[in-house]
Amino acid sequence: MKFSVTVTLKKDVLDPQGKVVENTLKNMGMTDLKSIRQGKHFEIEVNENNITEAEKKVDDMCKKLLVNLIIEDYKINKIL
Amino acid sequence: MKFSVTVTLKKDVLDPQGKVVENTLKNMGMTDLKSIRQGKHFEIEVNENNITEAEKKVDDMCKKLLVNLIIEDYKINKIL
Amino acid sequence: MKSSVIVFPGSNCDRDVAVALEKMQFKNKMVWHKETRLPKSDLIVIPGGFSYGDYLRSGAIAGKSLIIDEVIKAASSGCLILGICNGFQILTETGLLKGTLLRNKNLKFINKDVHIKVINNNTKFSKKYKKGQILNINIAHNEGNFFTDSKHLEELKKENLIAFKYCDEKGDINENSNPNGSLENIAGILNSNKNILGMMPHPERMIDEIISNKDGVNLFSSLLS
Amino acid sequence: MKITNQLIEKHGLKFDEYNEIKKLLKREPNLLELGIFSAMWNEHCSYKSSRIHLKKLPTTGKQVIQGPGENAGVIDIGDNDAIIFKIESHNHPSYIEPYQGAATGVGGILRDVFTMGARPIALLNSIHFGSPNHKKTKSLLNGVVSGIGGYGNCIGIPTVAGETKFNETYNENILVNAMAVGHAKKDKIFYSKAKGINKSVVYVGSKTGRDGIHGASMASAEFDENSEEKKPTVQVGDPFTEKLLMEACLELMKDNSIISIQDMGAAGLTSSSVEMASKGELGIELELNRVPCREENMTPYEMMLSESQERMLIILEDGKEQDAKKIFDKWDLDFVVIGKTTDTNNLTLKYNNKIEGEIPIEALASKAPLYNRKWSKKKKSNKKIDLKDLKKIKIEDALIKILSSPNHSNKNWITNQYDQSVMCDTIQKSGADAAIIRIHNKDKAIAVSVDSSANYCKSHPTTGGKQIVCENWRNLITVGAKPLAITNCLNFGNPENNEIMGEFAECLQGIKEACEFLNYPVVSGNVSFYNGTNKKNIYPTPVIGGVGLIKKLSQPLNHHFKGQNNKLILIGKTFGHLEQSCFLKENYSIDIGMPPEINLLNEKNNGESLLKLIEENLVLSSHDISNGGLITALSEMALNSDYGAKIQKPKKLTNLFRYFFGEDQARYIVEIEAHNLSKVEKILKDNDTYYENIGHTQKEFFEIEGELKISTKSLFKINNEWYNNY
Ligand SMILES: Nc1ncnc2c1ncn2[C@@H]1O[C@H](COP(=O)(O)OP(=O)(O)O)[C@@H](O)[C@H]1O
Ligand SMILES: [Mg+2]
Repeated sequence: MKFSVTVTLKKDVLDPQGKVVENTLKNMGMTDLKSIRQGKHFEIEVNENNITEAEKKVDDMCKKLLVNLIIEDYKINKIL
Repeated sequence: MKFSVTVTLKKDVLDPQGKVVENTLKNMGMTDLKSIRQGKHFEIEVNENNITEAEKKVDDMCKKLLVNLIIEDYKINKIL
Repeated sequence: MKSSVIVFPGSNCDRDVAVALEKMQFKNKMVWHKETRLPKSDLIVIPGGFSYGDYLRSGAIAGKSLIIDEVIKAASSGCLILGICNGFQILTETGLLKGTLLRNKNLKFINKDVHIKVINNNTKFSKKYKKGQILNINIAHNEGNFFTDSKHLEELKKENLIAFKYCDEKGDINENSNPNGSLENIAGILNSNKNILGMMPHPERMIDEIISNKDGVNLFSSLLS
Repeated sequence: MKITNQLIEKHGLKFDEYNEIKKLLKREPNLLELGIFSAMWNEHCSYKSSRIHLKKLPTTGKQVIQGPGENAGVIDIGDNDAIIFKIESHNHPSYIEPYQGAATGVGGILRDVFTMGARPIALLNSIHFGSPNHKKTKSLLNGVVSGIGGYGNCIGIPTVAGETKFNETYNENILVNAMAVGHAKKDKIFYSKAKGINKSVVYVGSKTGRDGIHGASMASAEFDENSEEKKPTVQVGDPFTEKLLMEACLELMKDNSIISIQDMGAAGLTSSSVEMASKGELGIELELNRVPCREENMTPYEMMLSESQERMLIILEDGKEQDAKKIFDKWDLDFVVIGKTTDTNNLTLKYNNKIEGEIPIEALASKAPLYNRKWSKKKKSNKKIDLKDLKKIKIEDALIKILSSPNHSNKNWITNQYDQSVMCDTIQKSGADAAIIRIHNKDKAIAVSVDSSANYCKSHPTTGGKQIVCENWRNLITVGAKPLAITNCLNFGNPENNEIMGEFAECLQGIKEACEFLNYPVVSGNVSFYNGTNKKNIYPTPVIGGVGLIKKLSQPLNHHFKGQNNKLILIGKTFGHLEQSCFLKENYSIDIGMPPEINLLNEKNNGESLLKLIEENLVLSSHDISNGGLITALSEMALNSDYGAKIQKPKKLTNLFRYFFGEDQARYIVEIEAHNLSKVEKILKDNDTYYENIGHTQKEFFEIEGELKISTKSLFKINNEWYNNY
């Protein structure tokens, strides 16, 4: 079963990467850009056919390693 | 209008990050993990209400800065 | 004094720290990350480098290694712990220190000699320095931009847990003397017990006149006395 | 599969080369074999156009332990210490993907050095970009610099020196050359020559993927409109794995289990196995099913041609497999016996228990094509500049123009992105004439520098060739090192073009003459041809990387003024040669005429005299005079210091522009304490060395009597603006 995980910085955490990207894009003339934030994306495949079980496993991976819960939020989506 | 962009490494390109993460998760006992690949995620808001126009602008940003087309693929999704 | 330096596969300042410790007469042992027991030590150093390539978040994977559980145990029993650069990042990932280290503001790796000010000299790591003393010291990192929530920041200030701040050669602490965007120019912090110090600058690079200067020496000698 | 003409062309082989292959095999090759020939016979691996000329270079000397022919050159620095070093190009990949191209360039050259048993102790680079105004330059510069830093910083080897140049000739073909320097024990050096039959051939390191297939042939062809299509061949570097590989190899090297070891660089598994077998004059058999693969369903063809990074091939002594495997397990790396040495003198490739390919080793190595390509001699230009014909400018404005130009601006923007201090032995970092690295735990050091002068080489290749060797030699001398040996990276255009081949032959002639005269042999190097796009070739750009020895450590010598009222002495004669000078180029966009002449006798004598002064502890600071002439060199001494200088106008050469901006060679400026003047003069006179007293140091201002006066602070500012505003 395949999942995608999106990890984003929490709202109140400074995002230096997003900031620089935003400024660069604006300097390149893309003035319609309102805001941009950068995060991480994982594609995870697990050997587990029960969806609740599988999702629990992915959630576990996020909590234990992939996400720094102090500064980051995450979302899990099933990929078809 | 808001979009999310997912940037992933092309299929045959080495993903050192994914590799290390995969090994670590397995060492941590998550033996059901089959594979994991790491990519980038952007949340982009543009001042543009026409959807085709807006998407074109985001696509432009991807091509010009956000994505390294030589080693990466990308997908744009509208966020509601 | 007995010291241990933890070696992760991508550590690259492990030798440098060991050389500094031995020069200062520590009895030092190198400890491989897969070990499950620590030799008896008064001081544990987590050195700089790129522990596991730092591909996920710097320090994240090292924070899950076998030896780290031992380091956490030692810490709670009061052993002194010094995390330098990547070591600082690892300490925040394990929760031994609060806060986190984000990408440098300019998104570039920065290596240069900067100035830092000794904010708290009343610790086992810094008592040989004078309060407010200005040190010239090398930094080399991609993620040194310290960030934490306002509650923790308050705590740091109230309990005097900020060890060092970036400043200019005159000691002024301002945006221009902040190399990486760090919150309030913070370069190093302590835990509330003050037995753990995490810092981005590299004291081990400042012990030899012919290489640089000797501004790092007193950090090691503070620990000895 | 039938081998069609189209397939042959696609593999970059010429039809007569293909016929030669058939003759050597006595049959038609299959696709796998064709691929292997194409990998071994391309320019990058076979040196087919350059070998004849390379042979002329001096490669021996008392200091040389191993000259060209191994993964890197080895020199002796006494006390059982050896220095192992080499430079290599990664031009084409870096243009396509600057970050990964530059990063894997660094990774590749590091493997060449640690594969011989050395712990790398320094990285250098020479990078050339197109005009700053060209639309791609900025992102290429950014990508290359962060790629070099990204790899070196992560693996923990200091990047300590280099050069960065801009010139429109590189608009469509940048140059990225990386040099690595390592330290080994003289009695613990490892070579690639295989020995013994039935020995285990072991694959270690990363897994093999589909990356970089045909990389070597890409580096052996010009770019054209279709180059974009070749993009997927770009490799991604993994410095973390390289760090593991380096530590594991160095650990294995502590005992005596390695017979032969070779990194997998260009043409991967093919060239490494062929090289080992060819040097050992034996055969090698590989079981391709055993090759650790990253992707599913990889074919023998893909495995043999993949250029995945961070891999090595090792031939082990009998019975050492288990202990060796333990070491690689410890570092979480693959360790697989994939074959054995044989007495067949063939490269034998087995897959699914069938022989899929079998080629005589010599057909791939010693019988590879060798061309004596036609070349034409460059005519001497007799164009001369008459200053009277040019628009009048002020000395001060001309100087500012030079100091603020991209090529002369302070490079901190770049070097601050490199960890220069890790390993704690960097005595002198970037920004000096040469970097100085202490030998760990010892009281001695080496000095290193890389140099090139494409403009000089373009206008007169022989002179240019000599000049870069001399300039590199001078850079080591000014920091008090005795120059020992060089490595060279020869970046040229299309060798099938007579003129380009002429540039190559003549530059090499110049390098040879200078190296011979200075006893400065070539111990390793690399050739990169086909640098250009659509028939537009780059300027000939040989890059020289030199290593010198500082026997006894003292305070490092650099070119910053040290105090006031010290005497300034100019060593070497000033004729006022302005053709091909930076003065004309920056101020008038003129680049005509001959480069300054090289007088090897003066070169040697002046350099040796300066070394003597340094050895006698008479020198406070010293700097060689190169691009931009005397005035630029003096400004550089002042701008990082609280002290400036007061310079008298010359008595003999009365044209001030010629005197101050002329680029005559073999010159140095030295700062000495006033009371040592007579001692210094005596040594110079005893050595028949021409010198002039040109003035003295003073506080705060750089001044030429009656002509100009600028504060050192403003010089600093002028010199530091460009990168930060780019
Ligand atoms: N310009 C040169 N001058 C001297 N030796 C050279 C030169 N170019 C290549 N060589 C030598 O030829 C050998 C093969 O070079 P190369 O294929 O670049 O090495 P590798 O296989 O390690 O990448 C090396 O020993 C190298 O030092
Ligand atoms: Mg090699």
